[in-house]
Amino acid sequence: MNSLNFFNNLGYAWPETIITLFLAILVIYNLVYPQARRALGIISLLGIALALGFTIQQMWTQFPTDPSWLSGFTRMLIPDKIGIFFKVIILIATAYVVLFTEFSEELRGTFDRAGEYYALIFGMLLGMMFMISANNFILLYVSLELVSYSSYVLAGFMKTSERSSEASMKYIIYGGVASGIMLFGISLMFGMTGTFYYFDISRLLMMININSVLFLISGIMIFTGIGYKISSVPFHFWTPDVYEGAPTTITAYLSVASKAAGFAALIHLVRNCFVGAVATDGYWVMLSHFYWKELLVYLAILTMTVGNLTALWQDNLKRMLAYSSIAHAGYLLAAMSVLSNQGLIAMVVYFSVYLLMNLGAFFIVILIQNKTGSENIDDYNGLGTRMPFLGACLGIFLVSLTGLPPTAGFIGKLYLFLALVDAKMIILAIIALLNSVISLYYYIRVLRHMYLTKGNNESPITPSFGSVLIALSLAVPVLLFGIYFTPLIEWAKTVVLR
Amino acid sequence: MTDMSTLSTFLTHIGLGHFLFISGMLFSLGIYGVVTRKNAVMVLMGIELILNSANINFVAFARYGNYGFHGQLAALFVIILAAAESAIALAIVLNIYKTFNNVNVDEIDKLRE
Amino acid sequence: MDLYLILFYFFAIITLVSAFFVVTTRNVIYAAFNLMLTLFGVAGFYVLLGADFIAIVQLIVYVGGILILLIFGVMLTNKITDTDIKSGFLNRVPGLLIVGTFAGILIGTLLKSTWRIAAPLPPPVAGLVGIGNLLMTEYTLIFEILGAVLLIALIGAASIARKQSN
Amino acid sequence: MNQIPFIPIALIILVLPLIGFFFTLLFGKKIKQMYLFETGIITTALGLSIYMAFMKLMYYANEKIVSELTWIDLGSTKAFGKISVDLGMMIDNVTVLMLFVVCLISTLVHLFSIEYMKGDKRYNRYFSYLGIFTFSMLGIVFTHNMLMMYIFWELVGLSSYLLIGFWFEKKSASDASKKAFVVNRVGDFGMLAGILILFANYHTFTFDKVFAQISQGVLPFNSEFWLTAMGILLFCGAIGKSAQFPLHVWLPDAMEGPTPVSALIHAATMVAAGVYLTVRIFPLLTGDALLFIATIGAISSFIPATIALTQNDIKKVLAYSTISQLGYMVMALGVGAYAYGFFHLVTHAFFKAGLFLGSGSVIHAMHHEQDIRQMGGLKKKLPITYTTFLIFSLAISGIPLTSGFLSKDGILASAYAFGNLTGYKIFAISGFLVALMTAFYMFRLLILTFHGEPRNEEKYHHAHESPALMTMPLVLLAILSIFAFYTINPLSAQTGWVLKDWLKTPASVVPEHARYSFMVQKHDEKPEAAVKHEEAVAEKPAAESEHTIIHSEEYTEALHHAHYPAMFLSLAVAGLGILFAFIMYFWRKINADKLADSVKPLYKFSLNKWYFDEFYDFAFVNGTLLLSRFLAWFDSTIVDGIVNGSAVVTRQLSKLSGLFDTYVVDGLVNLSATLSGLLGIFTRKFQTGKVQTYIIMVVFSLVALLFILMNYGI
Amino acid sequence: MNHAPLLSLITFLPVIGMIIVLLLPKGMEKAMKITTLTVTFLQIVIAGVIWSGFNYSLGGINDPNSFQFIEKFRWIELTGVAWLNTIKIDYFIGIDGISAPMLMLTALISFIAALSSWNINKAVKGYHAMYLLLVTGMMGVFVSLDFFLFYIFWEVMLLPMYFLIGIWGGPRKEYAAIKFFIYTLFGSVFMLLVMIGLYLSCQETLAAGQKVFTFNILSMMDPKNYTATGILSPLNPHNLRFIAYIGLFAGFAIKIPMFPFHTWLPDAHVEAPTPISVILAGVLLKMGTYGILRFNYPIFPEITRQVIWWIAAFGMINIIYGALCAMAQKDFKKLIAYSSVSHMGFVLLGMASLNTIGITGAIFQMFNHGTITAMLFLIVGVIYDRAHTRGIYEFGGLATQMPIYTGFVTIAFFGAIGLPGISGFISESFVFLGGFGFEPIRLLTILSTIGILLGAGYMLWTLQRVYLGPLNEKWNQLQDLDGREYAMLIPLTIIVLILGIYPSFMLGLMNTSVNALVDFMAKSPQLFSSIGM
Repeated sequence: MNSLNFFNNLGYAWPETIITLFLAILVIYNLVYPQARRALGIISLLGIALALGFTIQQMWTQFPTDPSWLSGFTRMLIPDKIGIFFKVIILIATAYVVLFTEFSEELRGTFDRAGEYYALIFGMLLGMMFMISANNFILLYVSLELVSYSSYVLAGFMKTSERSSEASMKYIIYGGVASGIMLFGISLMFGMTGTFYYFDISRLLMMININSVLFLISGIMIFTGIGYKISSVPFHFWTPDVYEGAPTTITAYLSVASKAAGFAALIHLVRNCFVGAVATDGYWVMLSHFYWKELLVYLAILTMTVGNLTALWQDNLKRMLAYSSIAHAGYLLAAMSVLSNQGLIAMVVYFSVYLLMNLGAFFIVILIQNKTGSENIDDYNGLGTRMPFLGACLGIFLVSLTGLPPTAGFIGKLYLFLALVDAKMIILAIIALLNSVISLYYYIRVLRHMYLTKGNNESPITPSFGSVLIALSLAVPVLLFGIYFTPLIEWAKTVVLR
Repeated sequence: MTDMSTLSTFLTHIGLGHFLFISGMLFSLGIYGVVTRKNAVMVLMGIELILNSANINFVAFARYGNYGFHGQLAALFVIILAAAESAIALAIVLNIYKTFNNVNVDEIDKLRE
Repeated sequence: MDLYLILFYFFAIITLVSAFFVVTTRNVIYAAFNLMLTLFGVAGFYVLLGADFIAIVQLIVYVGGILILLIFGVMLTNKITDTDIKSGFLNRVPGLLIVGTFAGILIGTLLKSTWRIAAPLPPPVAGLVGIGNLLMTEYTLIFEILGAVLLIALIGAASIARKQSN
Repeated sequence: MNQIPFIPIALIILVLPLIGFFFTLLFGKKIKQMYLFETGIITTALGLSIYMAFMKLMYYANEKIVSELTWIDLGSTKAFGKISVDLGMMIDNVTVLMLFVVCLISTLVHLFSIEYMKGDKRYNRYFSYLGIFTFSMLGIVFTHNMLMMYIFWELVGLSSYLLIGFWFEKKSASDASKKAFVVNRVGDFGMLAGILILFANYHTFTFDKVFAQISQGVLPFNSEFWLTAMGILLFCGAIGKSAQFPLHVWLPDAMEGPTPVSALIHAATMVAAGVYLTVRIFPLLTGDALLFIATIGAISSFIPATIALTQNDIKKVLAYSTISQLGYMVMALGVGAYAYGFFHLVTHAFFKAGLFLGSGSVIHAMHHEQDIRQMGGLKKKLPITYTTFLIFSLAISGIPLTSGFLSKDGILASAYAFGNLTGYKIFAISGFLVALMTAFYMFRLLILTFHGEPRNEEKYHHAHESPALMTMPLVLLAILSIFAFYTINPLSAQTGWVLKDWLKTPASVVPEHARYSFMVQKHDEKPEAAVKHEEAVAEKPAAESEHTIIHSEEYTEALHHAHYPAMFLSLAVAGLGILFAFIMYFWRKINADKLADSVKPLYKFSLNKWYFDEFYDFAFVNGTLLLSRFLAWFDSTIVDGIVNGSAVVTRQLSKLSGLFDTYVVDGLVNLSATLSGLLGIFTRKFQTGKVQTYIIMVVFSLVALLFILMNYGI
Repeated sequence: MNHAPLLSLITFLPVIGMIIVLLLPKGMEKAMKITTLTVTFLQIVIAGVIWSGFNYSLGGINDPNSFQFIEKFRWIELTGVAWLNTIKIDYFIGIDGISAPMLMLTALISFIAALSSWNINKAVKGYHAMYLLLVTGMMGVFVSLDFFLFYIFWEVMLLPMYFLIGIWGGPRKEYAAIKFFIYTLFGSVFMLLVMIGLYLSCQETLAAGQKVFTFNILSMMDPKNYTATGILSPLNPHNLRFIAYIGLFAGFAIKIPMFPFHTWLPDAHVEAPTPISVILAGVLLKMGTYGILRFNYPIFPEITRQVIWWIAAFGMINIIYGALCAMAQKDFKKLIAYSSVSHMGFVLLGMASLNTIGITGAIFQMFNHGTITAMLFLIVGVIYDRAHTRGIYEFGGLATQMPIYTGFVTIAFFGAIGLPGISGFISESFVFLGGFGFEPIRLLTILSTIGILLGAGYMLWTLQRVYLGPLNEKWNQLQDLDGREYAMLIPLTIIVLILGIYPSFMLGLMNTSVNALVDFMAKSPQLFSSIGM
């Protein structure tokens, strides 16, 4: 391999390269100017913007359709558009989280470590980028660990806070075991196939018969790692605790970005390892070595139901949003379980929407937390009248999370159900629908506390201009896509078409 | 007699199965350790056992399946990752000790339903 | 071949017994030392499997690095005056039940399965060159990422462990 | 054809009271004299109606003037054809007679009320109510179809509601008005069912069109049973409105309204509407239906008569007497004496209105004292009232030279003849018994009120004859209770113009074998009337030619034979009744109280009105209320509960954990909520906060998932 | 489209109003109220223009050419690929004789309720914004001819309603609001599923000959448009049309509300502020029955045939059950709420008759219930405003104190009883006539007529307890109606009376469509059921 080839191959990983570069820049800059916190944010945004640019540029790059033709390290990457989509999602989420950090009061105590904060975010970002495009189990594992390590630290970033420290400890123990199980699964997979590459495994699966029980065990163990990232029941246990304890910005980040990376990894794993071909009607012809459909259907039902039911009982808004994010993972799994391009479209649409509404909800939670110092739902009493604009925004986000028109959340649900009904998975569709009814309880409960209950304090709260701008930038698309969703779907279509 | 002979054959002819047995045991012991130990550091030890068991697998599969050096490389990476993880984990445990004054995992359950 | 057999059982006993003590002993320091033995045993297996390089890395990184780290951890999280550093157990029964079931299934399946085993088992190859080649070509990316991982681990661990500046 | 614009005049007559109502209602508060406007309007209507009745009866006695317009056009569909709802007016002899009665009595009551109601705080409102009542009543009179009949039927119900409850501050009055409306609704319920059958089968409401179809053999649901049922159901309306057994209970209570109102609607017009309805639907009634009607009529005439014997409230006596007389009319129709039934309606309207107005005069004089035990000797104080009251009493008792004799005798004769023809003699027997009782209680009333010594000196002292505006209607009605207005022969109405020329029994349209046998016309005989008016008939469509024929020869014969026995018998019983009354109350040869004591159970039974109210209260009112309370409880507890998840479980749970309670209040309220709440509690349990537990569960899930997936085959 | 976009205007005018209200600074409460009033008044004007331009001879139902004031343009257009359906969603609105009366009703009731909102002084801005949004939702539901659009409008109403009850309601407002929300949402999720199922089963042919899946409900009424394999396609022998029918029906039934889904209604009514009760009873409940007529009937005619007895049976249960429950109430508003349950039963019964007269009666009853019950709620509002209690037994003899008010009460009450001369009579008797004319539900119709008896019972009893009898001295300072209340009650009274005397005003509007529907329902079940076999 000559160096020219290396740089040629780097073309597949420009965004990642840029992120690595900016990671280094951040670290160095912080060493040189330890006090310049604002600048770090700006540098981060710059880096993200650049990476985003390159990522979007990749949309128009022609990649070889069969990754096994690639040479060098690029063999480990799947340069497909679905991956690009998830990268875009992650980059946007990162940008927002960087912005949110500016508004977070609770992170104020850690501003002396802002350099580390941004560096860790970039590390996580880098990990997720590779996790998304991983075409190799080792890469998957390594990048997953990179994401995990960064997020362990970020979750415990407010180290003087008990909650944050505890979250971080639980996270690392849980994550360590989950990734350990995954690693063991990978090792079994390696033992059966002799390779780490998805496409090699796929090719092998088409030819040879593999002991199924072992294959099942291996598959489930590998899924454990991914399931833990996307917080699918029964691998979700860390989610509420960590979400509650972690700084809210990081919670938002985990709930969107790391979930996106997990789902992208899942999609790539399934699509590149276990799909024989795509039928003309969009359904995937599965290589019958692993019961993906059954597994995903069961887990989808479990995930959304457990998420929603438990969310009913939460008084802490962050914790409630944690369960809500579990429930949404359930919907996404349901879309995944269709195992078709339609399902993929539904996932893409849903995730685009989920990005907006979930980030939005967390942003408002952050802003409210700044004022009241609490995420407890009782402290939301009467906030709707005290801060009408932000209250309305939170209302929009929550309604969207419920999936009611005319918000984008409805479009996400619509496409999900379109895929499910098209696949004649009516029972799952009904369960999902009932779940969305249940979810109304706890989403509306927030609004109830904000608007229907009288608070002790009546003094109005005026949000800063910046926060209004950010909230608007999330709320307006949520409404807009709810009414006119052509661009959303067009994008999803481009993304899913290989 | 066949049972005895298969068993003795098994015992005397070291093959992949032996290593897999060791790794399976290590894995299970690791998880058992994680699950049962109070002390956070000992929980981490359990995790190390899990990682080691996987590593044995990698190397053993590569050797018996003649898969080249991929297995060894994987083991190498895992060792490196384990080192990094331990560093972070210990930092976190130290922090826990600072805030909670103990490192008993079961007592750190403020975040719960 | 006999030596191989003896060595295997030697390492196997060391590994499993010490691993057993790691998870059962009350004393944290004992556990740490038993872990060392386990890791040592595992390194022995690597040698038996012809992976010398990995065995050495195991010894250097694990025994020399991680274990020391863990012992530091033990020391730093216990009051120095405590002579016997003990730690209790929990979840023993459910842990035993579930992990036992799981182990049974796992090991049973592992042993029962037919694996792809190269028909004439080729002799072990000294690995350093091969590993190095692969590392620099196919696995460059992972190599690079590992760099980032280490950087992140460094930053992260430092960020958490260092003293609050103000 | 008609030189006289009957329809426009009828429309004007119909609308006038409505105008009166609106204006009086709207401006009554501001302009004190609105009652005069209203009275003027009614008087105008009376004038017009007299003109119309005269012209119709004199010159067009055998014509039927019909005018209709499409009210609602529902277009047509392939499956059901064209559907439209017509409104229309029909003017025949019955119409104009009824019109005259209604307008006259309404006018008289207006006049009477001017004095009687003087000083009431809602004086003008009262008159406006009279206006809407008159309007509704006229609507019934003019209608040519069942729907309009029902519409005005309900409006009459409304106006009676308003009038009975006019003094709504009195609880008894508002109770009575509600009772009247609701009990009437019970009857209407049957009537509505009848209408439904009618419309479902004939797709029209118009009487003539329905009759035409029935006479062509179109039966409801192709069954005579349903024809009978339809007739009976339609008649249910009459049971309600005419206060027939078993729905008669509202009428005595309705006496809570002002007395002129009782005279107007509860004696002469509204209650007669039921009879009028029966008259209108007479052609479609089968023999069985008629028998049913006759039975209802007989019972309704008998029971109230027994009750009236013992009542002490002057108006109550009259009320029961009214029911009894209405029962007579209904019975008359039931036994096929169409003409007599209607004739009795007319005569009864006059003398009963008179009686009520007379009692109003008494009550007015006695300062709203209604108990006859407090009266006595009023003859001297109220001479005009007394005289007219006496005439009315004679009339209702059926003493010759009065109108009452003519009609009542006719009915009794018909019943007698009916008994001879069919064997159902019970109607005649009951009729004569009632005649006996009627004479008795009327004279008991008369004697106790006007004769003897005053029993309440103070009230007696203040009593004085009513002003002219009140006595004038009495006199007028008394005059109208004289035979001369109906016939020249005081002993037989048959020869009178009313029966001979004006009231013709319409031919039944039901299949012949479903009629009373005596109503079947032998085919070889040409009906007398038909021959007589061949010219007029010839111009009409064939279906209508049968419309004015009388009974068969056989019946005419029987009636003829029954006439004299019945007459003598009725005279005898009336005389006997009067005699008894005089013996007991005038000469006091028999102590009424002692007699009552000797038959105490019977007396009590009668005094307490056969316990109908108690029974209904117990069985229906309370039953319904209980049911409704039960259902409300059911609704709030069970239905809600089932939907909300078992209420008990909810409550127990809320006790168990105060947490749950807050959530129940918080809005986890229905089944899904409770269930999901419970499940939520369950799923929460896993989130222990201990990371090692989580890991155990993860490992467990791994095993579980493995087994689940292994189920799909290895 | 060569006419002014009147329907869009009438639908989205309130949104404009809402924006104005939101932009108005705090403290200009009066201006907000005036904005709402103006907007709703303009809606009445537009409704009048629509009425004047309405062609009575066009039937609508399943024929796109005979709908009126159609506005149709592509809203969402997504070209598909082999495995991805081309999605074309139209902004397709139009009215026929079934929606036109509802449109008029909505315009009218919105205005009346806006008037009634005048004395709401808490968080005026939010109230009026929500109110106007609600009005848009209601209008939209009645004009949509595209299922997707319909669904969006349907759901858009939920949130404003939740807040309107929840913020401005009575003591248990939160409970009532969430109950309303959950019930309705529960119903509508099934509707969503059926919508998707229909979408994936039904194709329309574009001008270019291309076949695309469609949300167009008119296309769904033609069995020829269904694909062979769609789960809701009659061509598919294993279709789920029956289950889908039930699901869709349940969604609408909750809104009606049909027994046993009715329990949200009393709570919602009791807790809601007067104008919202008026809207709720006046318009919202109609959406359920309207939906059944617009969707269940023509899209699933063969199943409608199968279940028609059940619809009638539930209608009967509603009538009787509602009436009996009403009788037991001690809360005035709850009584009227239950009377609504009873009256909506008439609509169900009438619809089940499948003949002109019955369906006419049903639609007319929808309109009449809207006006009469609105009056009733306003009436309760009047005394509640004054006395701050609604306990029936706490009043008595108000007629002495407030005679004019009692006059209106009498009209409204007798209207509710179905007294001739008031519009309710026509519709109720048409329902009975229609129901009785249809053999399978004849007995049910007869049983239902008990309802008029019970209706008279509880209404008159209430009239007596509250208004008649001796005056309860506690209330001897109550004032009679003021100008605003006149302005609310008089128009309704006039409409109720005019329609009682000359119903053809309204019946003419709907007649052609009703006949078209009846004809459609007569012939299409065979088409739908025979095609698959």
